[in-house]
Amino acid sequence: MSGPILSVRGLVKRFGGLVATDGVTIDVRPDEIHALIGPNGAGKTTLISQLVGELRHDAGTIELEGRDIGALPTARRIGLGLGRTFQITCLLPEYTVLDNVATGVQVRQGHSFRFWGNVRGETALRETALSFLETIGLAGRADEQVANLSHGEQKQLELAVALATEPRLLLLDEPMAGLGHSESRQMVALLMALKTKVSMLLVEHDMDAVFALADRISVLVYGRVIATGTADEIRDNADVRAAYLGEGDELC
Amino acid sequence: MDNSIKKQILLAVVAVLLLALPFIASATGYPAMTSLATRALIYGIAAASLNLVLGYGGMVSFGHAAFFGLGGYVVGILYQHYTQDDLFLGLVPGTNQLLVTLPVTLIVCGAAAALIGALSLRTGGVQFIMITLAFAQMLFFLFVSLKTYGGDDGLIIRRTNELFGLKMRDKQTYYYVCLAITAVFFFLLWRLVNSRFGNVLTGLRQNARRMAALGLPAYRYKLVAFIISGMGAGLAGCLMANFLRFASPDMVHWTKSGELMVMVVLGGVGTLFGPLIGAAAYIVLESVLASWTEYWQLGLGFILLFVVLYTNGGIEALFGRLLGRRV
Amino acid sequence: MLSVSGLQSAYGPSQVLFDVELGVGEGEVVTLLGRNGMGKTTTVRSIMGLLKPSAGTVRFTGREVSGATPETVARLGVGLVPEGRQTFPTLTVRENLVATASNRLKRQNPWTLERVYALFPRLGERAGQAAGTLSGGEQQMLAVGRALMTNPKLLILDEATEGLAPVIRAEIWRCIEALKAEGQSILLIDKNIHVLKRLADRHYILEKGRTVWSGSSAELTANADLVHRYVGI
Amino acid sequence: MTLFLEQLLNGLQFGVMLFLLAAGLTLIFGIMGVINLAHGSIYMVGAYAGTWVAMQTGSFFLGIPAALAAAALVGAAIEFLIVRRLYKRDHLDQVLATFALILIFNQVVTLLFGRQPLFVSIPPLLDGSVQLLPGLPYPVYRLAIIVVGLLIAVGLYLLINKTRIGMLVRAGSTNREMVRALGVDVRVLYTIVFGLGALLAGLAGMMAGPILAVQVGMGEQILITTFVVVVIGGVGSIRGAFVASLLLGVVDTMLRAYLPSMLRHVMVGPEADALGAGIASMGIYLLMALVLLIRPKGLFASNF
Amino acid sequence: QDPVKIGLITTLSGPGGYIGQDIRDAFQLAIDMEGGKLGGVPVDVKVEDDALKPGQGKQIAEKMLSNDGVKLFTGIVFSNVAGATVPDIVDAGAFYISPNAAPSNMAGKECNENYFVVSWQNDSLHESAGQLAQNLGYKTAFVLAPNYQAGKDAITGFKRYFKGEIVGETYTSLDQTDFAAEMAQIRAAKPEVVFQFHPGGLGIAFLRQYEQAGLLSTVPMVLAEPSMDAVTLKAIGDAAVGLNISSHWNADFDNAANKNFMEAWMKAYNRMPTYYASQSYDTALAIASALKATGGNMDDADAFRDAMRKADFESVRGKFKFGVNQHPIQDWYHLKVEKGEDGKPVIKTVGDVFKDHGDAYADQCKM
Ligand SMILES: Nc1ncnc2c1ncn2[C@@H]1O[C@H](COP(=O)(O)OP(=O)(O)OP(=O)(O)O)[C@@H](O)[C@H]1O
Ligand SMILES: Nc1ncnc2c1ncn2[C@@H]1O[C@H](COP(=O)(O)OP(=O)(O)OP(=O)(O)O)[C@@H](O)[C@H]1O
Ligand SMILES: [Mg+2]
Ligand SMILES: [Mg+2]
Repeated sequence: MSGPILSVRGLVKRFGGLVATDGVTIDVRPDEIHALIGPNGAGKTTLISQLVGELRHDAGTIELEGRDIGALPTARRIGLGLGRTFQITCLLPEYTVLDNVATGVQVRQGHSFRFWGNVRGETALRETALSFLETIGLAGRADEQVANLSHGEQKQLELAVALATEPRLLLLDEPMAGLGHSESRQMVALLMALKTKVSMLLVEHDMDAVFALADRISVLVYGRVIATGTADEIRDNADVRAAYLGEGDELC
Repeated sequence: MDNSIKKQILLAVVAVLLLALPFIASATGYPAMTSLATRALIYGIAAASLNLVLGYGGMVSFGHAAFFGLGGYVVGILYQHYTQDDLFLGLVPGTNQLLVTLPVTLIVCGAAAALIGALSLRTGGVQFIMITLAFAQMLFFLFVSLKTYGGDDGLIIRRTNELFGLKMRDKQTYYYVCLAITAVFFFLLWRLVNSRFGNVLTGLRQNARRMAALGLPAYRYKLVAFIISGMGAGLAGCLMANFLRFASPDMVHWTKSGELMVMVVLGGVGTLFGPLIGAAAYIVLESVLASWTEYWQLGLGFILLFVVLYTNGGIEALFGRLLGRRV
Repeated sequence: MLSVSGLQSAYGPSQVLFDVELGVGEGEVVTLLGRNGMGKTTTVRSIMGLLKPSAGTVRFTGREVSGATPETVARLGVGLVPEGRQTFPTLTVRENLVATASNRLKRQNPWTLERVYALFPRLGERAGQAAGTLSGGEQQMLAVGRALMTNPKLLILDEATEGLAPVIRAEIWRCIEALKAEGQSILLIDKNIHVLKRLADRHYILEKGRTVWSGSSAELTANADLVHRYVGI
Repeated sequence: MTLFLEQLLNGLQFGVMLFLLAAGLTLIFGIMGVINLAHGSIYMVGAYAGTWVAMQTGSFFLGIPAALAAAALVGAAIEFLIVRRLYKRDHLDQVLATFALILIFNQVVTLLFGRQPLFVSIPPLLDGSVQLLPGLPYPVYRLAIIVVGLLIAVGLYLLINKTRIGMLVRAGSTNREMVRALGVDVRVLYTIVFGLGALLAGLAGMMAGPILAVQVGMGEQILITTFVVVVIGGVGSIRGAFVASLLLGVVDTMLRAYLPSMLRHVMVGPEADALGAGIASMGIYLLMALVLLIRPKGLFASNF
Repeated sequence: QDPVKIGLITTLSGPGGYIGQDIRDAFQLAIDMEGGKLGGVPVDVKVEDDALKPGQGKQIAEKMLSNDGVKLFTGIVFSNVAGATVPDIVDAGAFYISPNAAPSNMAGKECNENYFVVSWQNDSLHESAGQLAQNLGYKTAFVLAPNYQAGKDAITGFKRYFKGEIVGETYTSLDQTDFAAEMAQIRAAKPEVVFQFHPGGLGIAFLRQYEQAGLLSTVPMVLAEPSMDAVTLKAIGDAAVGLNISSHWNADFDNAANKNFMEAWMKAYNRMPTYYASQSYDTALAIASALKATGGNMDDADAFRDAMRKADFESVRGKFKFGVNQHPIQDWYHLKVEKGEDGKPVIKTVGDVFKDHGDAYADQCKM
């Protein structure tokens, strides 16, 4: 299959007078990491929220693997292969790290109207969950309560949980934010490795990571895509430099 | 490991005590203890049902008395038609068989919970508290103005429902019936909260947004939990009406919803046996203090206050700490 | 101005800080480095009084403040940009800035709404919007602005540039430079070591709740392997 | 027509009265976010203290400061001794604690004042009625209630939305620690604001004294209604609470006044009366359910 | 001799608490007047608060029955508590002597040989008010009551004896605080008389607002006694002057028993008794007469019952006897609120309403 996995056409979202998403057209191809960058408040998170259905768009279409998902509720979209991480971590604080992932696996497996049988005793479920934690490198913290994790660890767990839903397209909202250098690098390596299994739309302000990872980059400014291209094309784009990268010497 | 053994021993001891309670009661010259315990068990079921939505599901229902009362009225109304030998709404014959009234209660309360839940769950948070209250209040005013069924004065059920030819009027017999039902109820509840369903329910309380992002259609799970919970409260109402041989709008009043909530919090929110402990503590305190002094409310008030301020998690948490369990 | 010694702190039963040494002098910019989960934020919380230290001393402008309430510490002149923004979601942008604003230390040329809006024009544009609906980066700017509006003696920035666009980040660095020039003391926690090396006077490295190294920027540059070991660069 | 106008006026008047009752709660529950079931008890404390002083001195107007002071002190004490420890905890702990307070207050009032209701009459200054329209006499005291209610509405609105105190209270309700870390002693502030909310409850109690019964348990009667007002209006919105009060007042009054006669067109008299009254007494709950189904956050929910 | 145990279950908390208090105090007064005895038999009264909760009332009865072996009960204020509690008591072979609550079902089909009512049957209260309005010659009436069982019974009872035209019939709500809409309706309907039944706090609010709306001076009102007892009167003050009340007892009754009672009461408690107090006192006297006849032997239920049925005591209301359903047959009076010598309003007896009035349910009672 060669068509894009995600195809967004002419998406519009208004908050009162503010046009937060202004005719955005963007697509993500199979096995591609497509980065979305742009100044703060450009509408990146808003776009992701519309893709997963937390916000209703006002106009335009969203297609996942050729199927229009624009009218579906969030849960259905996830079921069809969308996955996401949150900019501000969003986890189940009273559960352990493993439970968080296991719950993701469980939901993935289909409906949860099973009133019998102890979930904590389902070895298959827990082993699958553990394998996701190993991928991420959090296996050592499996039995820690989420509330006790440091910020960085929570970020990593976000990704593990998203992976547990076995998405075909992963929407990543600033996965590097809050990570230290080595953790960032691990994360980059991890995403690299995942690339063959899942396509990604990556929102990130860490340019090192973006340039290292992205096959293509789109730049969003005031809700509009002003440029799309490869890393080098974007780096040299004057508009992008002015609006986003800045002229400064340190691009870190 | 050590802990779970301790827990099992404790459970076994409590079970033996509960089984022996009527004998202890008559041996010590306090036969009324049996009735007190029956009431505690029944309220325990109601509170635990509420706790399913409130403690596990994070849906703070302030209208659970609706189902409790409805359960009571199912028994009362069917009994009235049974004695008058006519038909409810010209369709349904009355009955005095517990094996009939119990399932009917479950169906009626389940249906009511489905309706109320389906509407109420469109809101959340404080609004959910208030809208469930609103529905319960409407039911309250309905029963108050239902002249045929006793209105405000309530509905007297002259004889307890029959079951397998047992002498249900006998307090000990009825206690054991309730004990058996309570045991089954808590066993089912225990399986439920630890099941996959329980897992997503607890997840929904912690973070609904996260669960949606996992692909969980939250509404239907919450609704099912609400229905189960409503049925549980109805079951308690059915048992209570049989015990009191009386059903009245008092069972539906908001203060009853409040009391159920107080029992849950007193015992321990989101714990399996907390509500049962809370119900027992509340009922016993109320009864014991009232027999000491007419200013019993003062004592009860201060005790409740003490529990909130100093146990941090209700009586269950207090026990936990006394047993040296990690909190 | 700020000196921390032998600081120990715990969340309930789990101890996180074992022995933290830290000092910030008048007009100095100091950083706190370390990997994720090493206790940087916990140190800040302990200094602020948001977490009661179990041992050790924290002194600020000569006063012992370990165990003091957060408002006492803040009133003595510590301004905090907390990790994770923590703006007040139901207040508008303007209200977020104004609500806790003050100039207790009677600084001339204090931070005002206008100055903050000039620094972050985005906030000016969104002045009437509820902070909870701001974008992540806008909230971050707001958190910085809010701390500046208290006109502190010591500004603590805990990952204040997280989630900011490079242009804005550069703006914040410029702002910090300007503040430093004004003589503002600053404690910085950030991962952009390259910038920090240029901006800061001294650095502390935390490892598992202990201060394991401290020194000047030059010393930091000289000890690349040390940085690599503890910070991962 | 005059009758209709009069009923409308009655509805508005009742609405303002509801707002008066709910004003303190919008502060404590709506803005500070404390589920305070003891609000009714504070209202009762205000009514008892004020009425008692009025009975002893023979002056209604001396009763007012007594009511305000007693309610505010009790409120501040509740905050200081109990509620303060519960902000961080689950909301349900507040439910339990304030429920306990209801029991305690009812009993204490019984001990202090006995079980018989107290009596205070309308002060001569506000007694009697005026002709609003020809053939439409209206009690002066009710007009006084309207005036006080409106003043409080405006005052509260300004306090919450235009002053720093208001901002800080709202900020504190979402993130206490952060407010403290920015140098504001939220604890003192909250004690004061809680006291202010209690003071308003006490004022309502005193104002209600001459038209209702000052008796034990009077607080529980208004408790639910006041919560309904706050929730319909949208938690945290003074404007919402005010509009909701008026709406409730008018709907309730109109239902009581006209529903039975409307129903009488379709069914026989007594049944219509009873059914009409039944629906009318459910009125505020029906209205709340409807409002929440259409706008799940209430009428004037803050846009967040 | 072991004292006879008497269980007094009543409502002491909440707005209705004052009623329970008067019932308890009057009962105790009768005992104290006899020096700790009733009918020459020492008695031991156990008082407990049912908090107006049927379940709790039942629990208390249960406890007293089985733990303490109590065989004689009284005290319940409210019908719904009675409904849950009394069947248990009589089923256990014990006696219940009601000083107040008397729901209609228990007067008719569900009547019981161990169940006596000393107060009145519910309906009589309002039937007498209807008759009173009739006697006073009013042709049109506006009737109001809360929308619940007792409220509807009240209006039915009133209409049973009032032959004039009902120009308005309004049901209020049990938790209503504002009656402005009703006042406007009354003013618009221009009735000759208003009959309303609002017990306790509702009644206080209603009457005050009635006066404040300026209606008191234009439209007279007829009430049954629950809407205007001594406590309510105190809480309403001058606004009550001129009201007509139908009642079976009043403090100024000129008989020896009542004088005795009033004197002892005022001495002991120094407040005006409500009619509930008089009922409870009568209950104590009725029990005393039966205890005297049986010598305090509660084991012989038949003997105690027969003695009770004779009603061989001097009631504070004058004549008293039980009907077949063991509810009273008694006279009803017209009372009026007037300004007393000290300027405070008092309730004066001004005439008769009914003679030897029983109740409509007695026929259904098969005993
Ligand atoms: N509910 C809302 N009401 C009003 N404005 C909103 C709302 N939600 C978002 N906005 C505005 O829409 C714009 C886009 O926000 P969004 O969160 O998508 O930005 P972003 O590109 O993700 O920025 P960042 O990189 O800082 O996270 C912002 O200016 C924000 O203030
Ligand atoms: N509220 C809490 N309860 C229990 N443990 C906590 C809590 N917050 C943090 N911790 C633990 O304390 C340790 C230190 O956390 P801290 O947040 O201080 O690290 P940090 O250096 O700021 O990390 P990061 O760079 O990720 O922000 C971590 O291991 C974390 O798991
Ligand atoms: Mg964003
Ligand atoms: Mg940190």
